[in-house]
Amino acid sequence: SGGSTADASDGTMTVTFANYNESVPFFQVIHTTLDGLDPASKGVDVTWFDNKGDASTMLQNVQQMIVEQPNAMVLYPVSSATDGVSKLIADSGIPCVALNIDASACSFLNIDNAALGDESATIVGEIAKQRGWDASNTTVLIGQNAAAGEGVNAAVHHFYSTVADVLGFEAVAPDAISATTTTIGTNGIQFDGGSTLQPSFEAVQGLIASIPADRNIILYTVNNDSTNGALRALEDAGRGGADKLLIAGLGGDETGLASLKNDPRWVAEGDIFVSYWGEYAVAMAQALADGVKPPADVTPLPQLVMNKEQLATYHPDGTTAVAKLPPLNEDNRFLGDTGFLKAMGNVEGVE
Amino acid sequence: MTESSIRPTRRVRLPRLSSQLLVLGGFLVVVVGVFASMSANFLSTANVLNILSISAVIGLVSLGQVLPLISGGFDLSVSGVVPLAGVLFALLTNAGLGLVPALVVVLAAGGVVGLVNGLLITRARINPLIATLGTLSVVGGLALVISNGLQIPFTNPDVGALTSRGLFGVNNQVWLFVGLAIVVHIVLSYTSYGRRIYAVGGNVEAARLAGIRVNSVTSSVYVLCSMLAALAGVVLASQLLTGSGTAGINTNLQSITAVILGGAALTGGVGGVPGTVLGVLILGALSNGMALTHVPSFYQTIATGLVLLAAVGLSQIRRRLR
Amino acid sequence: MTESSIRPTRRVRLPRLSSQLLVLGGFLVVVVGVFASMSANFLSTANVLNILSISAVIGLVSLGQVLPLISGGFDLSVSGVVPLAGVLFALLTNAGLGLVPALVVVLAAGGVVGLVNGLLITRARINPLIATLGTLSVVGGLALVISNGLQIPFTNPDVGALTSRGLFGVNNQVWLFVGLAIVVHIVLSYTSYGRRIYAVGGNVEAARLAGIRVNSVTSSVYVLCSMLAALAGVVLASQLLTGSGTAGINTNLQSITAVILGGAALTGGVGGVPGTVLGVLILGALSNGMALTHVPSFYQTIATGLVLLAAVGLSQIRRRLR
Amino acid sequence: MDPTPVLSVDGVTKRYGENVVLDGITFSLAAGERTALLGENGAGKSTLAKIIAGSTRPDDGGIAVDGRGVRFTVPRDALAAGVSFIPQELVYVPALTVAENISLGAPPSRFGFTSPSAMIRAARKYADIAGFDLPLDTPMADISLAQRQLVEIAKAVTRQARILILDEPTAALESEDSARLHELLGRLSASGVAVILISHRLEEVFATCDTVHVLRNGALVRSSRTADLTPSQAIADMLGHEQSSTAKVDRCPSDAPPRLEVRGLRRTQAPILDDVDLVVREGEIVGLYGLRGSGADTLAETLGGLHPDAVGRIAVAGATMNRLRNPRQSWRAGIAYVPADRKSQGLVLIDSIRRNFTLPDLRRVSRAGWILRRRERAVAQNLYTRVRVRARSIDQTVGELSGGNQQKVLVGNRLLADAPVLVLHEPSRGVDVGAREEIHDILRGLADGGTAQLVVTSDIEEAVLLCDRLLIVHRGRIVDDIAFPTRADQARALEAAGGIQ
Ligand SMILES: Nc1ncnc2c1ncn2[C@@H]1O[C@H](COP(=O)(O)OP(=O)(O)OP(=O)(O)O)[C@@H](O)[C@H]1O
Ligand SMILES: Nc1ncnc2c1ncn2[C@@H]1O[C@H](COP(=O)(O)OP(=O)(O)OP(=O)(O)O)[C@@H](O)[C@H]1O
Ligand SMILES: [Mg+2]
Ligand SMILES: [Mg+2]
Repeated sequence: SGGSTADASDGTMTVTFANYNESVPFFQVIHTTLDGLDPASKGVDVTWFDNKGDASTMLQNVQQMIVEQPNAMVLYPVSSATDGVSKLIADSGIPCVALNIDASACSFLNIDNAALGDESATIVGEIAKQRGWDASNTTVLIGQNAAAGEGVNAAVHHFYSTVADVLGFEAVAPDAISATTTTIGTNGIQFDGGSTLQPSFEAVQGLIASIPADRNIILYTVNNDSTNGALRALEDAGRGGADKLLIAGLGGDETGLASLKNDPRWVAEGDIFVSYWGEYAVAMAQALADGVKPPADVTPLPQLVMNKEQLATYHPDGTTAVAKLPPLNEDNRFLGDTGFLKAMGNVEGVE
Repeated sequence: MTESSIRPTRRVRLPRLSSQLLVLGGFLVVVVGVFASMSANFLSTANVLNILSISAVIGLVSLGQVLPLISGGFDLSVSGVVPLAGVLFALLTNAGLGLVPALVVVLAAGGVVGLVNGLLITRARINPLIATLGTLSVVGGLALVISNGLQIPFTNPDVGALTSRGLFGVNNQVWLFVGLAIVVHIVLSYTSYGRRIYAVGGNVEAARLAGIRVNSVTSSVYVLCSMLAALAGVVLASQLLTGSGTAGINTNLQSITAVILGGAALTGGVGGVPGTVLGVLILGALSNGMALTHVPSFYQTIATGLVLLAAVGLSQIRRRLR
Repeated sequence: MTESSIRPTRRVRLPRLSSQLLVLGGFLVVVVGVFASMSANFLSTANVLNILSISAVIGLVSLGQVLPLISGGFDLSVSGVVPLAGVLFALLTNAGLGLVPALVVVLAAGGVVGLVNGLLITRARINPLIATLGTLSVVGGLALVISNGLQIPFTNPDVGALTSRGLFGVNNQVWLFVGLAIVVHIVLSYTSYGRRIYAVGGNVEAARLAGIRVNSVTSSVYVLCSMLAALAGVVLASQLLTGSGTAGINTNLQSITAVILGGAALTGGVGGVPGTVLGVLILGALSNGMALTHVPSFYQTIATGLVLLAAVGLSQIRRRLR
Repeated sequence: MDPTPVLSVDGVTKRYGENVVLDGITFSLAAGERTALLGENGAGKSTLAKIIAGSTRPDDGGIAVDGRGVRFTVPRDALAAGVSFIPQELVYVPALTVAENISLGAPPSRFGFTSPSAMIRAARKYADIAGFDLPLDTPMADISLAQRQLVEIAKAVTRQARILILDEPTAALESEDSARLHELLGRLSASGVAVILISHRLEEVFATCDTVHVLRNGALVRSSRTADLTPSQAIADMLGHEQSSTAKVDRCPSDAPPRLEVRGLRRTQAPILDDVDLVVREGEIVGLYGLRGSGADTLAETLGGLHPDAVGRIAVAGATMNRLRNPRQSWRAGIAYVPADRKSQGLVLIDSIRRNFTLPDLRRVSRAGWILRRRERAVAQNLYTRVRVRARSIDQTVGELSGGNQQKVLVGNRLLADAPVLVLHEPSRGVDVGAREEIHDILRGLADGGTAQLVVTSDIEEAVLLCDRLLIVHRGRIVDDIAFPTRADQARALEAAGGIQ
């Protein structure tokens, strides 16, 4: 599934793209979806690198991307250990997009994790409140990826803070929850699922006995792999009853959308259209190569926390493929001016 | 103990084995005691079943791993076989193959990996570390390639039954583990094949001169080890209801740790199932207990290291005092 | 007892060493040749410098790792020491400590970890696998705890200079690696201390009877190994301009692979710097070349495994043909 | 006598569990004195030597060097005090060269730096002093057992010790090397080095030692000047009773059919085999004697399946092969082979006596792959008494046994299968006179039952006493064939082995 060889001489544009870790599905879909959209036919040759979740591999990839002298590059950095690679990129003068995690030499393209957490918490919180869940009978289980840093974990920390507010728990500020926090007041437990299926399964299976059997549970994690692992453990322990469990997903991937559609417990999905991140990143790379300067510090990616009703609007066939991606806003409108996004023709309001 | 006075010669060997097992058993009791005093839930039926059902996967891998370790090698490639088996099982059953035929194919695939390991080690004379590290890369990569790096949820609704509660409310995989532990123990302790494995590990040259087919014995332990890892992969996938190319990638060091904790040595010739089972349980109780008492993950890592050192250190001291 | 009785036997030893180095060197040439024919960029100055500057980190760790391996053990804890050193270095320099004092403190901290390893292995008689796996857990957990799981960017602008281009446009860390490779080689081959390490690894009982302070020698190699890992951690952090609790967590298996590829054995007593350097370069060229020629990531994993097996397999065949 | 002895041992006691291995041993040694430690297998000789050398610690009692009390905790301490020790089970570094092994621990160095050539030079110097011709640049793993023994002797010489302890150095040496060693010991003692020699070869003890100490069951039962003692008295002290006559049993010339027939066996790699023809008949014991490097060892190893590159015609009990590819093939063909090096080739030291006994023939004690515990114990117990191993029980770990008892376990486990052909490589290496006699009796008994035996030994006396026929090997050829050898034939055998026709 490698990209074709970059060659700028025939008028096509070359972009090198270093992904976070291709053996993890969350990141893998960025690659496969963009491949499926056939960027080469839209005048952009994308060459893929895999950071393998390892900072030294990222360093090596950045060095090599520079050797290839593309028109622009996209970097999905590993953690925020990016100062070193930023220096290399800045020295090379090649325009660069940093995806999801910032790198100082690059323009930042990102979702707003905090907002995702807040919005998801509002939806789930309201449903829980209607059911009569409150501080006396509810435990909120949030799953972080401790080693990934605050950028990623902001979603779950904000989620807890907001849901506590809605359900009248003891108030907790998002930044009062850190990587080493486990027990949050009397109503919250944070576990470390490492963003992946099996470790989440094991972490939750380990702690499940510490949640009294009659408690209602609200589950939210940094991504749906983690949520699914946790859910499997809850079900294994007989704690998966529809009247006792509410879930908000994060990712908008196939399982998340399917669950939102079919699973009564799964009441919200933070759709970040992650499959299409590659498309936006390449569009932004093209804009940068054309000399455009992004208007905001962070160029927003589309995001939308859906409830069950909204699902059909955006994903009519229940797959990650969208009818139309949400419209652009003032901070990312410049992406719509690129030939690439126009050629794609799948963003509302961009022709 | 009256037995031993009747047959005095028996005395010599048994206490030597059991002294280490005693220390380990004592250690397990202490670990359990500490967590039980910290959390009333720790010894609840539900939680004990959790510990057992989680330990079954790593236990199955360890039952395999004990064989190469006794024979004087070890197998790092189980970390590739476990996810490969899970992915393969998901793909095959999703393609409509029945559970049993799919299981047979997956076990056979595991056997092939083991055979390759065995041939690399006995024929190409590549040392077990490099040989199994190499096949780990290949097999782990294969698992990702055939799953295209994605999670594969099972479409066959019967898969979950494989690891559901069975007899006495205990999960099926726990019974599977118990059964296989007994089988492997019997093979190691009461058959000539088991004897040969110990002899090969104890002194490979002496075993060769004693007319033992050293290469066959060595190859066979890797085949069995990989097949048990494949079985563990199927169990894990059916627990997760998903075939995942990254599920189980730490099982190699975990299983080697459990087996060595249980009294095996990297130099070969010693070790066994009872110790291994204790090792698996200690690690399982520890990780469960820390999760249950909400120890932050970074501290869990530190504590696991310290407990490991303490457990092995103690059994060493006990051994030297003899 | 004339010259002639010594001369012919001389033939036996030299070719044995160099035959393996030749195979490895040949293998490196083949790897380089293949990639050079696939991509014109591969042999460009910039890319060669890239290979070298990336290899320097794993090279430094491997220079440490070769010592415990020759002495008959190995050190898994380097994967904890590398990130710990990076985090510590970042915290210390950010707190205003000068680069050199900070480096000294970090190296000392590395030395302490090594000493703990050494004592666990020699005094508590815990086998190196478990001992260093235990300290890996503890030290790796510590790195995450003191950084609170966060990345720590350097505030001191001079840090980057540590790994910038130096003499002949080659990065400083490459020179550091070359210099230390020479030093370690001399120590191993031309000092009594070096010969003692081989003796301990070759047969610890013989070494003890020959009056060698076996425990001191063993402890010392772990201290040196950890110090070199700490140095590698500082280099990596200064390349990344960030102290990260997860940077370098694969360095243990990578370095053991490089050293064993270079002719060492897990049983101890053999191995050396020239082979290790070749091993590091083969792995570095391979990973760079595959990324450069856009081999998809999963296939890279598979190919790495195959190449590893081929390289070791070939040098085994060569050895057996002798 | 010198007023302050260079070594005095005072009440040394050692226990393993309930087993008292050494019980209040007291004796002393003057500078330049050569003393022998005698005793049955398991009497405690090696343990005493290890205690003096600092590699084992006594439970009680003390040691003084030059009248000053010392407490050795590691061999290093003993070396520093001038005690040099060659253990019974050779410990060396197989991957290092002979030269490196000779200077192990103390390589010639200046400011901590050394070099391969400096090590070669130093090693050559000490090999010259000892009078040995050694392949200095060959890895230890590639030389013969006898040569390794010589290397260990050279290594001990480098220490320039004042007390030299040798634990059965001659067990694997042929007479020429033994003679060189004794000449060396003579020179050293003349220069004031005190020597403790442990040996089961009484002639050499009586020929070279000044004093004798006899251990029995861990107790010192006799200390006397050699001149005041006869060999049979010494044996009586060792055994605690008179030894029955060791006279050779007369046997008739055999015209039985051949059980083992070797024709035109050749090996081109050194040590070569040059067209070897050999027949061993049913019930016949044939000895094979040759100097180091002659090919006698190689011939035995070939029959054990260790040299697949040796090609010819090998017929065992009817079946004919042109080579033996591996030990298993030779075992299946009906050859039971007792290897020379019990430690590296013969025994699983971490396993029990019982397991070692039954390892080569597990089928005998199992049914359908299932070990029959009771039968195994019975079989092992039977062998245990037959070869008279001295141990706590058949469940004791072999590594804990004395050297001679380990050797009995090794010989015993090859007897189990009742193979038609028995090839024994140094069968009585390190066993005491009594046990050697017993092993010989067992072998003669087997011969009476029809087993064909080929015995390769470096002990010419054993060769002459035991064998019905003695073949002499020189440069890969059989150069002499002596039927019914007697002591009178020893000279002829030695000459032939040396290449003198
Ligand atoms: N594997 C080997 N590689 C190189 N040289 C070897 C090897 N094995 C033996 N030799 C050499 O062959 C010579 C003789 O070997 P060996 O002792 O086996 O012969 P032998 O005739 O059986 O002698 P003896 O009966 O006196 O022990 C020695 O010089 C030894 O160095
Ligand atoms: N590590 C040990 N553990 C238990 N028993 C031991 C150990 N080492 C030696 N022994 C016992 O001590 C006794 C004396 O052994 P030692 O090796 O000193 O005998 P030896 O006189 O040297 O005999 P040989 O002539 O056979 O070499 C034996 O019974 C032996 O089994
Ligand atoms: Mg002895
Ligand atoms: Mg010989």
